[in-house]
Amino acid sequence: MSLLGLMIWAPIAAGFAALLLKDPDVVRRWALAASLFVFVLAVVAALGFDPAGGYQWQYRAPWIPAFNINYHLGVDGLSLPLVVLTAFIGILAILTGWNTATRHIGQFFAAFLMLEGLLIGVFCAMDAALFYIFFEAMLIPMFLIIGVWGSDNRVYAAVKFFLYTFLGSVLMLVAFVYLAIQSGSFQITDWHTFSLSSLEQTWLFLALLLGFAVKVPMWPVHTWLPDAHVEAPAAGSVVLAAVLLKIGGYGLLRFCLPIAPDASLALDGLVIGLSLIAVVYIGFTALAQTDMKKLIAYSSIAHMGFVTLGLFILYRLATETAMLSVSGAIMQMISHGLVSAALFVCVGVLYDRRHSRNIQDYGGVLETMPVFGALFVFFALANAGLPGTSGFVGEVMVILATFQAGWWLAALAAMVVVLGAAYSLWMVRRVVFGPAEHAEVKAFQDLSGREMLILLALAIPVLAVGLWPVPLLDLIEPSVAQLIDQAQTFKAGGAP
Amino acid sequence: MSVAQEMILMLPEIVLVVGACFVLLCPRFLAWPLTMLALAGTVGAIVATAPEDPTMLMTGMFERSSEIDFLRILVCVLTVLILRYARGHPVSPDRLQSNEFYTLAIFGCVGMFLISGAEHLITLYLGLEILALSLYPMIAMVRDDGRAGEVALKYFVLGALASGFLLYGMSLMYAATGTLHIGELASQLGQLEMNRVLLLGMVFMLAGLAFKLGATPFHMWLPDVYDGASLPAVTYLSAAPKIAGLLLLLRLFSDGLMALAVDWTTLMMVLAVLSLLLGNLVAIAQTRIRRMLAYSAIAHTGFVFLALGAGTPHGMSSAVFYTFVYALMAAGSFGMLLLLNSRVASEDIEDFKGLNHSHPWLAIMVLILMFSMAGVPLTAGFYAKLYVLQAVVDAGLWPLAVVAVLLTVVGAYYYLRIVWYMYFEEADRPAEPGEDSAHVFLVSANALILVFIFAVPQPWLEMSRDVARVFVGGQ
Amino acid sequence: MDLQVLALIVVGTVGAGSVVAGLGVRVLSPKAATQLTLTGVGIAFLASVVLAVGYAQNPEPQAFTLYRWGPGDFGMKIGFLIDSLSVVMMVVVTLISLLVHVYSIGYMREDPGYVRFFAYLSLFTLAMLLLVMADNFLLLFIGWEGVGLVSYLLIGFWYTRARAPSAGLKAFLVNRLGDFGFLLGMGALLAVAGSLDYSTVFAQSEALAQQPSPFSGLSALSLICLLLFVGAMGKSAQVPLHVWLPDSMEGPTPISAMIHAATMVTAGIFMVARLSPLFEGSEVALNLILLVGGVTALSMGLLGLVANDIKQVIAYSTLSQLGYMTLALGASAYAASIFHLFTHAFFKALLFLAAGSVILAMHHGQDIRHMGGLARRMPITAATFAVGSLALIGMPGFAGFFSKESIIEALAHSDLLLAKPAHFLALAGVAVTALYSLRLWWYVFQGTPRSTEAEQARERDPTVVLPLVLLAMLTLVAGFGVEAFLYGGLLGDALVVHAAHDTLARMAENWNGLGGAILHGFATPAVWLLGLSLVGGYFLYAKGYADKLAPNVSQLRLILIQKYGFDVFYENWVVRAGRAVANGCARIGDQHMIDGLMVNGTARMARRAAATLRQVQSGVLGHYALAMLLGLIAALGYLFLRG
Amino acid sequence: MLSLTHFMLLSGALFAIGVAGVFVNRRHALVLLMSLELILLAVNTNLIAASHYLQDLAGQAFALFVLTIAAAEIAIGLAIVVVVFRSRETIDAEDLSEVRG
Repeated sequence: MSLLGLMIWAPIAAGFAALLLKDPDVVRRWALAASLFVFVLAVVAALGFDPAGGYQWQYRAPWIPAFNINYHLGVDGLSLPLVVLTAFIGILAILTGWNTATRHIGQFFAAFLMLEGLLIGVFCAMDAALFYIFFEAMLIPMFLIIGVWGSDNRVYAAVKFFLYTFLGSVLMLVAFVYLAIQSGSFQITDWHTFSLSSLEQTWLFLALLLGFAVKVPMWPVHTWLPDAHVEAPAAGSVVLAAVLLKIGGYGLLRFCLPIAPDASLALDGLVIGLSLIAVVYIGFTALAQTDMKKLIAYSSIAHMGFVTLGLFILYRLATETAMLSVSGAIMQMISHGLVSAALFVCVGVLYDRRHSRNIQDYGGVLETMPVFGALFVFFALANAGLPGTSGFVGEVMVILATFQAGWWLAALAAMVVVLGAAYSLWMVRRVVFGPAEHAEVKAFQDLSGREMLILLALAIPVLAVGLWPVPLLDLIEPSVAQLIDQAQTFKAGGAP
Repeated sequence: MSVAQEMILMLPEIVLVVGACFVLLCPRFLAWPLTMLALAGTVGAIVATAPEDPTMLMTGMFERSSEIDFLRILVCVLTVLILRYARGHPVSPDRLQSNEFYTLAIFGCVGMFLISGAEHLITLYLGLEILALSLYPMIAMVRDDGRAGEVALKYFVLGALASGFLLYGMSLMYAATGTLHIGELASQLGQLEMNRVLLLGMVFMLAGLAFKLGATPFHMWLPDVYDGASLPAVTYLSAAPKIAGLLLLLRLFSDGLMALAVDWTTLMMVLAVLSLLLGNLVAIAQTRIRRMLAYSAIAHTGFVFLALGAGTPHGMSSAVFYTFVYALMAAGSFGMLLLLNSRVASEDIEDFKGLNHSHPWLAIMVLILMFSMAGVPLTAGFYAKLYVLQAVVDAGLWPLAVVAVLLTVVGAYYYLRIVWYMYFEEADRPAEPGEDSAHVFLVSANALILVFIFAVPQPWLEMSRDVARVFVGGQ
Repeated sequence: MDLQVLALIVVGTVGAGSVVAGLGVRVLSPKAATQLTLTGVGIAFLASVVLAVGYAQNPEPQAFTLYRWGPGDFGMKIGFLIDSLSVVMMVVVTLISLLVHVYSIGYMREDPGYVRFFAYLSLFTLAMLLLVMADNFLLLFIGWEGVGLVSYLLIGFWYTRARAPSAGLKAFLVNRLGDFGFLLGMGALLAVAGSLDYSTVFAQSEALAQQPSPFSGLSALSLICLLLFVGAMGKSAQVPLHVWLPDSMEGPTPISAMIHAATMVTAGIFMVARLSPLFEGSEVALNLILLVGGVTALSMGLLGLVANDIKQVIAYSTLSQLGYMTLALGASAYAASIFHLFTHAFFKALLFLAAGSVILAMHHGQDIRHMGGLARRMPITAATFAVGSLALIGMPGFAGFFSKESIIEALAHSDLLLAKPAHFLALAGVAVTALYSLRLWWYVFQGTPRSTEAEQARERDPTVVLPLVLLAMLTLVAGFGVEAFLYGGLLGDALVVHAAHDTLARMAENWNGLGGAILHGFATPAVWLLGLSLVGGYFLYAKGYADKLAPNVSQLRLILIQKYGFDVFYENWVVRAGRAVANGCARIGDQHMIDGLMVNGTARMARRAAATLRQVQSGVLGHYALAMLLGLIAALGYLFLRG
Repeated sequence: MLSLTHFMLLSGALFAIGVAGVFVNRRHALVLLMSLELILLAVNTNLIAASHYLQDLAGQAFALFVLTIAAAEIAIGLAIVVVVFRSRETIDAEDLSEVRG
């Protein structure tokens, strides 16, 4: 049983066990213990990882010879950080959801543990069918989390979430099947080198792009995210924001770029256009929100726009700057995971006290909750890309690299500096600062030990990555270099 | 092949028929054990007399091959399962004090056995009619408000019309090729060049068989029968006959008319798309669980025809695997419905509301069944869909695959609706499923086997490939 | 001691102070916090003085890297550069910060957020030091944003007030507008020069001047300089981006003194000086700087004439003086600009702190119309305020005279396209400065007290008064550094000036010592203008003619009171238009178009199709048979037609 | 002389009439059953004619099977009609449309 296999199936088994436990306290501790165990495994995997070593911790066993699918797990520089992030967020999600569930507490924690296992599975799968199986299987726990423990309009949000992602992924399945038939195997590494005509690549690229664009989410297919976030319980929002969105980004860099380089080159303008729309248009939309979670959801879409921008700008840059932009995209994924998760925890803290997500219902929270106020301002600033926090790292690398591709591209992208600050700090201004008029706000007590632990656990990496991103960059650099030259070895003479 | 040896190879059918007669005559309290004995005996006979390689019996009328035995055993197992599910139901044979239901069920199995081994048009027709004639009365089994009668009449008239089409097609084939033996038919067609009578015959046969599986536009009977007939009858109708229908199609088209493949594949694809479209779309508008499952059956038939429409051996084996998985899913779903219905007649989808709060275990089982129907991973339904997609894409029809896959997304909504009612909604009045622990155990096993097949799919895939190999090229 | 270690000490002690105070904000007692941060900044000041002395002995610039921050060799690193400019700035920043720390002890004594205030103070000093000592654009940007952050936190320090957080947010957002340009400038640099490290970029400045930029007519270097100057305008509150400074007076007075007068706002000036090798290569940029500087100097000074809040008047005076520094930059007299920054830091901090002591005495009243006759009641504050004002208006012999006169002269010598109009604006500015200074002095300290608070106004504890005296002495002394700064090449190594633009060199010829400069001063139009406007001011304000004249210049006054309509413009156009676009995107774009039409639309369509198809299932046997037959006929038709 | 095609045309006509009988007349269930019989009759003529011209007895054997099964079918058909009549008082296919949708 390989380390990665253990990291996938241990939480899932723990989830099933949680179903059987009756006493709520035992269930909670059990879930926490399971997620801590997985995190320890993730750290072991990270420590034993040699950045230049390509795919490591590999475990391969034939599973379905009839379809030539094999159970092949492995992590490289691009997927390892995301796996560690998932394990880390797993613990925090369980802590955030400590007393969210009033009924079926066993099912609540079981759903989260299984979700965590499946998410790690998505990042570790080196076999496309296995990737797809985990990619769709994680819809089930997330669907139940949003649906059962969400707030009033949860059903619409849960169904919309499921069907939206299902539509995207189903087209992706046809693309995978086509590739498997042509190349004779489901191995992702084989597909990277498998030669395809440019027409084939265009169709495959569009199918894969739609599948992952729904997940990122990219502009026209993003409307499920605000609903899903608004209705999901705080813990659900944390996992949704921190990890589920990264699968879209990860999918783009693992499938679209290496498998269909010519099509990626031909259609990079489309993706760049969509990402810039996401940054600017969604940035404005975020300004107009009155619901805190919706505002953060829209800001997530805008920040994820940077990931897709960073990835697909590489064809218009010199290789050195392309390294900068793609590393920036990955750093943005990791930092956005931490920052938006923290923001959702903060909103969850406020929601626990006043059961409202509406900005008007708050004001002057700093008076009664100074520690929370400080942390909330810190994370809002990180969301606005303040240097010294991880939010700044990814954005600045992508913006600086984008300039080489076109000054007006960089100008649009750089608008996030203004818009990001505007909507984040405007929310903070109305929620945290100012006099506390509402009586309820006066009655708030400050952070409990648990909440404090979660927020600090998120604050430390945000600061650490912000102040010294080099260790993380060195971890992903070799894989980024490999990705860039894979994306530029054109298969059907698609040279620019 | 001496008569004695042929008798031994025909032992399963003999045991079945004898068993049926005994059940018919025996006193009521003996009906259930005797049926079980008969079916168990048949399974034993099948295993005991399995030949190494396929052998022709009855001067080429019947072929006994070990590959298809697995499906025959499956038919028996499904019949046992379904009859056991039906025991607790208020309209079940026990309560009605009639063992006709059991005899009809066994005769249905006889018909299916004949179909599975038919190598001659007469045996094929004979098996089909035995099955049909045992289904008509089962559906018309007396129910309070006469709905069953009305539905039975509709099913009877249309069924007769369909078998009329089939017969007429067979007669034209006979007139054109001069033979009724499927093997010879295939070789004759190899030499004959295309002529109108052949095409006419093929189309009529296809129409007749499309009716049996319920493919659009021949599906009209299916929703009414699923809705009108008694639940035990519908459960029987929904699972095993689908396998027989597929074997019929394979025997006739893949084994017999392979030479005309170009024509019937396009027709099957049209049937497939229509069925998928209609099945998935109209199911959304349903409020009664049975009609929803009826349209879902039509949608799944669409997928089977899609697989057959590929016209390749790969397509055939994916159709077999799909039908095998679908039979299990259908049996499980109706079994669950029977369980939920045993005390309170819950026909509406709303009755699933709040099931997670009252019975979490059953809710998980229904969840597995529904996600398997929708084709979501971690359940066998996903492999069935994947296998068919592979076959279709392999045959170069990937636009068709995209259409089919998009329609499944539309379809996923109404499966999701069941899960959402169970988990997200509060029940206005709590559902009280039956307390019969054996029934609960069987339904759970039925659902969990779908997950098991997902985990270890290889043996089942090899089984379906072997079954398909029997029908390739009319040997 | 090795200079690098000293630099690290300066940054380290201030950093440690701010981090410990920040984390321990709820734990530390005010006394402990004061000691901690004060010692931190004190050591930093001493270290920077020692560093300055050490550097003076062997003045060759050293750049060293603490650690690499970004990928590849783009020069993204936390690296420090020790040269004359950074040393001077380090001394100024740490000195001002130390004085403000001491002053704040008294000023903020009874404020509940005392410890938090001191944490922010040292955090600000840290950010300013990073900005000043950076050896690459990235660390400059990090310091830049850090300073913007702390000003946001400090302006909104009294967060329970309604207006303070809004002012803080406004400051942050306007700064961010500037940073937008700054970031694009950095992007352009990276794209064209390939690195963000000062030395590599400066080496390529000639090459960049030749390279075309996406805009026709502009060289790559000009584009970069323009973009970077936009950042400077945001930070140093030059005209279009100045709206946040007057509102930043919402923050506590020590903050107005330190951040919004002495250090933060000068960051923009420092940046242009630091990047002189780049700016020298682009005449376009220099002309623009002249224009912006001139307009700011005059327009903001005029606003000082109508402002009635003591801190607002001083704020506008700061804006006007910043305009002067920008003018100096435009005239390539970088040394003069830094020198004016140096002197301005002292006398403006002095004016603010004196105003603070007045406000304290007036129990936080800030309206000069309620003051009057405070000279007798608060002699020390009055005296120090006088010294500051005299320095501000450029009275010969005082610090302001040396720095401001040299700027005006540099403008005279510069032969850039816009040099002449800029020179005229500068002269007009001198007159306006004299007027509003006199007005302020007269309303606050002369005449009869116009309110009860003014009656019993008393100077209070020494910690408030001591820094005033200290600053006054420094103001008097500061002026004498003119020779070292301008002509002695104190900043020689850091500032690169092309021969064609070297106005200071031309001025150096007829420089004959301090005395000579003062005498020469009297011959210059500026000093004449100064005298005239003082006399005019005396009549206007002392004799009360201003109130008589007010009615018939009411139109002009209205424009000034409206602050040229900038606030109205920002409020209507920028904020409301932004919100309208936002609502448009949110309502029409998202809810209606995508969600309404595409997503729910398809769902509704599917449901309607399902309902219609359902009718086909009529239940009548004949229809079913008909359907079967039609299916059959269709199949037959297809096969036979296909033939 | 009558060739196989003549007989096939005859059976085709009979078949057409039978099918038309099913969906044109939607009122009387019994007429429906009769037209079903007509279809099977058409099939039988076809089989026997083909068997005669092909000199192959299989067709006739098939016809015999069809007859027997037709008999069984009609028996069940009539039984169902009786069941419907007993519960619905009418066997008019038109208003037997309660189960629909």
